[in-house]
Amino acid sequence: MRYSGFRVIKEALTGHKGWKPVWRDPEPKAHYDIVVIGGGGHGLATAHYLSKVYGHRNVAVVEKGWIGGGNVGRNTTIVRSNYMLDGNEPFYEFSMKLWEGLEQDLNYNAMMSQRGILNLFHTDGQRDAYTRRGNAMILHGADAELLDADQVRKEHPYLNFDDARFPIKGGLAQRRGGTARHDAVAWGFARSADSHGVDIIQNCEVTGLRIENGKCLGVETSKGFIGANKVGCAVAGNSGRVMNMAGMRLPIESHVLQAFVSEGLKPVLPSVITYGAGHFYVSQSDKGGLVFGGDIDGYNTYAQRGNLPVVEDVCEGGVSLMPMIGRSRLLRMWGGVMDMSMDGSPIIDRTPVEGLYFNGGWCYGGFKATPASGYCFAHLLAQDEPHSTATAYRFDRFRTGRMIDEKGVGNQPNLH
Amino acid sequence: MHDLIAITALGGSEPQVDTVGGITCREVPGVALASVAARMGQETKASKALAKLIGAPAPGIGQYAGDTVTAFWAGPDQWMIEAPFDTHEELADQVKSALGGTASVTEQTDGWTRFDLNGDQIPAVLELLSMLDLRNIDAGSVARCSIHHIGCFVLCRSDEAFSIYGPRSSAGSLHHAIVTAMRSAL
Amino acid sequence: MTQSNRLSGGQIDRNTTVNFQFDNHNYTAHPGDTLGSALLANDVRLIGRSFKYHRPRGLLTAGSEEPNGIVELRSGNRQEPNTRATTTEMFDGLEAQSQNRWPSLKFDALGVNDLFSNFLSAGFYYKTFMWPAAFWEKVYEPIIRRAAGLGSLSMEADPDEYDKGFRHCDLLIIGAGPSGLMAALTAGRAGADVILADEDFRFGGRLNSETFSVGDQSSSDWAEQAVAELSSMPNVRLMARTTVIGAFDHGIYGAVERTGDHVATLPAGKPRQILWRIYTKKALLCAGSTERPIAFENNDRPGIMMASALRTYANRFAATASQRVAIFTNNDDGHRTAADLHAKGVHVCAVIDVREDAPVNYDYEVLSGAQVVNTKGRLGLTFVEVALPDGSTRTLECGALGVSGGWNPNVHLTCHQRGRPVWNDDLAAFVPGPNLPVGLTVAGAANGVMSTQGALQSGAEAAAAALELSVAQPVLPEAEDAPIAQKPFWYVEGCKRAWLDQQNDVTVKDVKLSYQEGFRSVEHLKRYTTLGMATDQGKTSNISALAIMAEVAGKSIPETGTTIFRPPYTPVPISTFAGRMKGQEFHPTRLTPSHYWAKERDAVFVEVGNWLRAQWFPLPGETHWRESVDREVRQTRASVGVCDCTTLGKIDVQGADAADFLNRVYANGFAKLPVGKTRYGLMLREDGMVMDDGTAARLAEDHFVVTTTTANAVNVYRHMEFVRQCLFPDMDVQLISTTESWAQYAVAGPNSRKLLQKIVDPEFDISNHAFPFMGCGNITVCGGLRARLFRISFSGELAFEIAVPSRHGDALMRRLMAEGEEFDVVPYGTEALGVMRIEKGHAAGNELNGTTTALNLGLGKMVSKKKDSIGSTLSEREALVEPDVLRLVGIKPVSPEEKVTAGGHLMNTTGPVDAAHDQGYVTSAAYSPILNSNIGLGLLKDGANRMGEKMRLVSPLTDLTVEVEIVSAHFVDPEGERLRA
Amino acid sequence: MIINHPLLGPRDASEFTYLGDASLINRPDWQAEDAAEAFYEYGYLRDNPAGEHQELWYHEAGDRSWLVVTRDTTTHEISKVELARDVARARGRSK
Repeated sequence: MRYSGFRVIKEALTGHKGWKPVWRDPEPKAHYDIVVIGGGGHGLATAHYLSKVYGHRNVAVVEKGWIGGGNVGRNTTIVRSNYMLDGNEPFYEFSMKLWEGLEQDLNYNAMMSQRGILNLFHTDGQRDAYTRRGNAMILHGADAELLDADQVRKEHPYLNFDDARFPIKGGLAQRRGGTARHDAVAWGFARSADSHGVDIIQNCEVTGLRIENGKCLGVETSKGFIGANKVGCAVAGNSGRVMNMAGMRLPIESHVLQAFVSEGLKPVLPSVITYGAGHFYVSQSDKGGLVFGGDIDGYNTYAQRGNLPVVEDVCEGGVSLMPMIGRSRLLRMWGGVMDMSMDGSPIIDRTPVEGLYFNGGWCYGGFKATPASGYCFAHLLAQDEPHSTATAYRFDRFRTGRMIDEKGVGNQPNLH
Repeated sequence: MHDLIAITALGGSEPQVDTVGGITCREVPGVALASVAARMGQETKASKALAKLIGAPAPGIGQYAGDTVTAFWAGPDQWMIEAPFDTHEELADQVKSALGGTASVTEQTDGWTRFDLNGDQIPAVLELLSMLDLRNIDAGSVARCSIHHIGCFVLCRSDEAFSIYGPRSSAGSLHHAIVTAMRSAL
Repeated sequence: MTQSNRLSGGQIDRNTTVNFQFDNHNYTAHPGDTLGSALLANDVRLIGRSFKYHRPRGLLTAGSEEPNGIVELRSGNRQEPNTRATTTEMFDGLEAQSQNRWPSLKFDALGVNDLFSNFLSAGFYYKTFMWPAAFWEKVYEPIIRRAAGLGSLSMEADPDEYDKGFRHCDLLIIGAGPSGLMAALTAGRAGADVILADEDFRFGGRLNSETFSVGDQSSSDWAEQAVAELSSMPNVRLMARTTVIGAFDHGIYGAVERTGDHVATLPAGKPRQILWRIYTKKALLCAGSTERPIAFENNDRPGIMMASALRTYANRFAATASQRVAIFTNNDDGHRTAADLHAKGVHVCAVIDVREDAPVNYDYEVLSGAQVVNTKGRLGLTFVEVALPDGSTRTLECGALGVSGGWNPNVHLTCHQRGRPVWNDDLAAFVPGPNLPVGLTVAGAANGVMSTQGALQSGAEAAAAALELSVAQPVLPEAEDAPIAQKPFWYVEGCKRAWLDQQNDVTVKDVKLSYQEGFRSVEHLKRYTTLGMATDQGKTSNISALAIMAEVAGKSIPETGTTIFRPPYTPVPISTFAGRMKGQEFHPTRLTPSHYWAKERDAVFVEVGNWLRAQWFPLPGETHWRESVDREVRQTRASVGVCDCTTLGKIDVQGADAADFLNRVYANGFAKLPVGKTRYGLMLREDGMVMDDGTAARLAEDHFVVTTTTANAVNVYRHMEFVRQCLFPDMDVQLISTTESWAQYAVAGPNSRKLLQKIVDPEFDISNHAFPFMGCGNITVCGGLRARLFRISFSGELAFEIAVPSRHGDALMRRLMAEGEEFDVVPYGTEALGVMRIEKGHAAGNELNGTTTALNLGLGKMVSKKKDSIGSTLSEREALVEPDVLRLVGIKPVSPEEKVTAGGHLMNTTGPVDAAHDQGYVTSAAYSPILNSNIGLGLLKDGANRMGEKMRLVSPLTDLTVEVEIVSAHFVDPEGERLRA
Repeated sequence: MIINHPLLGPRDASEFTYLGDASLINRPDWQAEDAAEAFYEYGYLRDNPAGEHQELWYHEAGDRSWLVVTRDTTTHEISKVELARDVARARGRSK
């Protein structure tokens, strides 16, 4: 069923009787060409591109709960491609381009809103690092703009220019950055994959990987064994749990990132803003809520909840940067489990087990990567070689010393 | 005698005094400090020598002891020694000779600033500043804690007298936090 | 204005009258009122507009679960959007405005949305606005954004202060209704350390809203007496106006105390709110229950309220929404409201009870087996249409309709650690599940004990159990103990536009559509329809919607799912979480020993971590910072300059194994460093990247003083403690920071020795022979002040660092300036320091960026292969030692006046300019007044072998392309003759 | 969270700085045949269990002790807290 304004009007006039389920609810088949573990953004995007671009229709996505219920449904919805390093920037720029055409590709309005993102800096050292980053972005074909303090003030007069402990010296803007409606991204990919024949199987928890003679034959699930020629794992914070079923230890720790939303407000923030002197980033949703977050809690956890010190830390940053939000109220807080990698960058790679593929280590940057992650993982699953923009996302980079460490904090995941 | 005039941590030539309600907060520059950390394997000897120096058994976890020269617990087999500055400007040397080779001694006098709180509702102020369980703090106890992100020692001299040690460079911020809390609570 | 809907009695202070404004109209009220009760008393039912359809909205409830009655409170920079009128305590001079309407509350232009509601069904926006693609951002989204949102911010800084505090207790009791009060009495009498917190300004919970008795007193009198007894106990702390917002790990609860929201103006220094972190051994949730509605057609008009809210307004606040009310109920509790209103003289048109066997009361008419099927009234309820069991309908004229669909226990805090409530068939409601936060138990209505007597008993028992009290059960007062009869009745058959989430405009129809489109789990339902996402977080709507979804799906409610709640229990101002840490107090400020002196000299300061350092010292007449910095550099290199470098971390390392220890933490060797000497030290992370650099001075065989960079002082100390305690636990080594103890100044320049000789006491020989480059020692200055002297240089000049106890730092700086006059001494700041280190080719923060190895920085030879040190093994990985790895180089523009941009990238002189041809980047840049040229440091592929090569420095970001030459990073005195002079 | 410090008793976790898996105590022998591989695994691979996890916390705003905390990563329940130095010695580390 194609969605359009016309269709909405027609249904409205005929009692909305024609709307069909956005995806089917099939029972699993005994065997698929490819099984993707994880019905989150990345898993569903993988299914979409596998079916639409690479022509694989005999594909299943297995999800232990309801699709879109993991990190894709609990993030701060930011889309950007403002990376510095060669290993990252082409991939994220590829993702950005996919975002820009996503609604037409999916025939689903994911409300991609290129309202811009502004990373503020407060020291000369930060300015130099952002300059390097902005130049790298432009050299990779992305857009970037360096603003001085006056330009920032002109665009964002409500920021603290009066009694800031760490005065704003400028910012790096990416005008094409912005936000998207996170749930809709998951549903849009699911709807498209489903329409191309992919079976989306909810409430189907993977309990084991059947591996014989070094080859993965399929997945044991709460709905029985499902055979597969290839199995792709895209389970974000649960990467450690699932890959442990294959006996693998990963360069990944699971951590919780909290996020927050305020009560609805009339428009206040025109773009996404990140604070360079505290842990705070924020945007305003179309509904009017300020959607904001900061640092991870910092300890290994699989519990989807955090603690007060980080809530306070984030709000301290927020009120320091934009004191006018102080009287708005924090409405809801939640936590998502992040697969924090050892260099802050992801992995899309084969594993030592034949037929088993891995996509993870997204840290807290997985949302913006969703389309490209799906595309590149689909490419790897379909063609057994990395997509040209994801060649650096290999497991062995840590053994060989080819880390992709944007922040330069080394092998301590909670610092990325 | 040298002729370099000292200033207090708050930058004055005289210590600052603030009174709000029934509590006085007093900047105390007249204190000398030295740290003691027992050498490996010398822990017993060091604590005995320390006892001799302060005239009381070396204080245990979360405690302080002594009279003119006092010691408070700072970590496993580590203490901070405090004494009047006027008589003990060379405190580190004095402690070093008292402890001999049993401990590493480091001058700490100017690493810290001290504020003394005197009055009758100090817990109402401290509960806005630190997460210490004030029910467990009585005369003779000492605890390290964070006050507005500043690492401090809090010493309870009596129900109505507390000392707060904070890093000297942050004296202004610490003082602001204390006096603000006094205005809020009292 | 008269308070035409004011009733008799109530817990308000009629002796005092206060004035308030709503939408610029003046009204009167009494202390003890809320804004909500005062508006009702003044016959104001229309208070706001809904989110999507802009439907008229009035109060639904009398508590914090309120979805509809939200206003902009106060004005100017204290404007506070989305404030619940139902919990806003009245004060004289209160001002409130309705919100989300234009041009006025009564005539809201966007009310037109309601006419098109059929086109704006759940999720309609996902299906449209896609064509043309460019229109989303430019046309559709701005319209949606302006229409959406609720209240507005003033866009000015919040002027109020907020505090944070910490309390500890044996037992935290959350909620001071019957169970909470009884629990507190039980625990308090047993001597336990108790905190009793309630969000209301008056303790008692529903006891204040009821007319029945407890013991031989009215319920509210009993509550008052209990509070009086508790107040007399020193071991009990009563926290009114305090909402416990969340249950966090290990018995820590967050609570927000509203200390200043009920007064017109805060006294100076007093906080508006306090965020308490309460550390508990045990906690007891006595949060009561919330009445749930019944969905029926057009059930959202102002005047349609929860029946219990009508009762609260009548009994506690002596106010009614109308003089003519009807009640729609499926249970006995609805009849209580009718009886109480009737007793207060309000005309009860009828009680419409869905039960065939409804109790019949002779005081008013009861329509058994009847249902409300529609309502009328554009801006407020005027008529209710009732379907009678015989199929006929009847229209009742009334201004208020109380709705009661039963009660839901307030399980919210039991879910905060992801515990799931469980369905209780007897109650037809969710009750707390088995996975409660550790240490939390639940009593009273929150635990499904719905009678007053039961609540009192359950509170007493739960408190005794939590504290393991072996005391005899307290004698409980006699109270109402009506049996619970809750038969679910969620919605009236056939209704469509029957509101569930009244704020976000989610109707029964939307839930059905959600099911039809496959959004069938609770999580999908909420996300697709936005149900429960409004400021009330679905306190009155989630369960009903779930029940309807279950019915549509043909499943039981527990099969369909549960919904869990997240913190905070009610919304909290962001300022409250920030407390005092904002503005200048966001982080503590660290001042250097020479700060006050530098301020007198009009220094410009810069934030370096939490430190403030002098960046440069402008002289009168200097109009540009470069003039000052160039002068400071020139004068230092020509004669002598002084810079406060106290901020560098200093760590005292002592012990028999101190040298061995440093051998492990530094990549280069320290075992053989003689006493009285200093050595540059390079510290790696275990992954082989450079972590920090600094110096270590050996003051004795077993005593070193280590310096770190300012930025890494804390990290290095922590790392060294890790190495000491976790890796080499038997090493005899002790560490302590001495950063703050010593005021340390760099004295640099050819005349530095001469200057120092004027203050160093004569018995100390600091001549080149006696005190050579890298020498160190304890000395005295100015007639006996103990000091430390290090002959180290960051500038490349003959230089020393001198340290004295911090309290004398101010005086020492003044002395150096005075004594240096004859040498034209200059104080220099971090900017000149930076210029000189770039001239000298010293790597600093921009080069030690966490991704550089010793090899990258030209320090590869320092990594000793003969010993075990942190990071040495992993620094050898193949990609880190490839021949063309980045190497530190100097960069000089071919035309000296051309700018060098830090962050610019290096490209070959010919060929494309793109990422694929990137050769490296500029890390640091400065203007060198010595070379009269812009210069830079950079990291360049195979840089060591490219000296003299011409390259293009490109910075498309700043629109710059410059031809540069690759040179040695050591621009000044490459042989190091000066520093050895 | 609250960490029951073996010396100081219950202290708020916000006084501590977290490092990670307590396997970081088991630093490999730099002279071993397989030192490169061993250091790679030591530095980069983690068990990351959903359940009991031994981990290193540093009492930064307290007595500067490194602790080994045994904590369940699914519930945050802490079952054991030890001084890291004792654990390191028990694992055979010395000088």
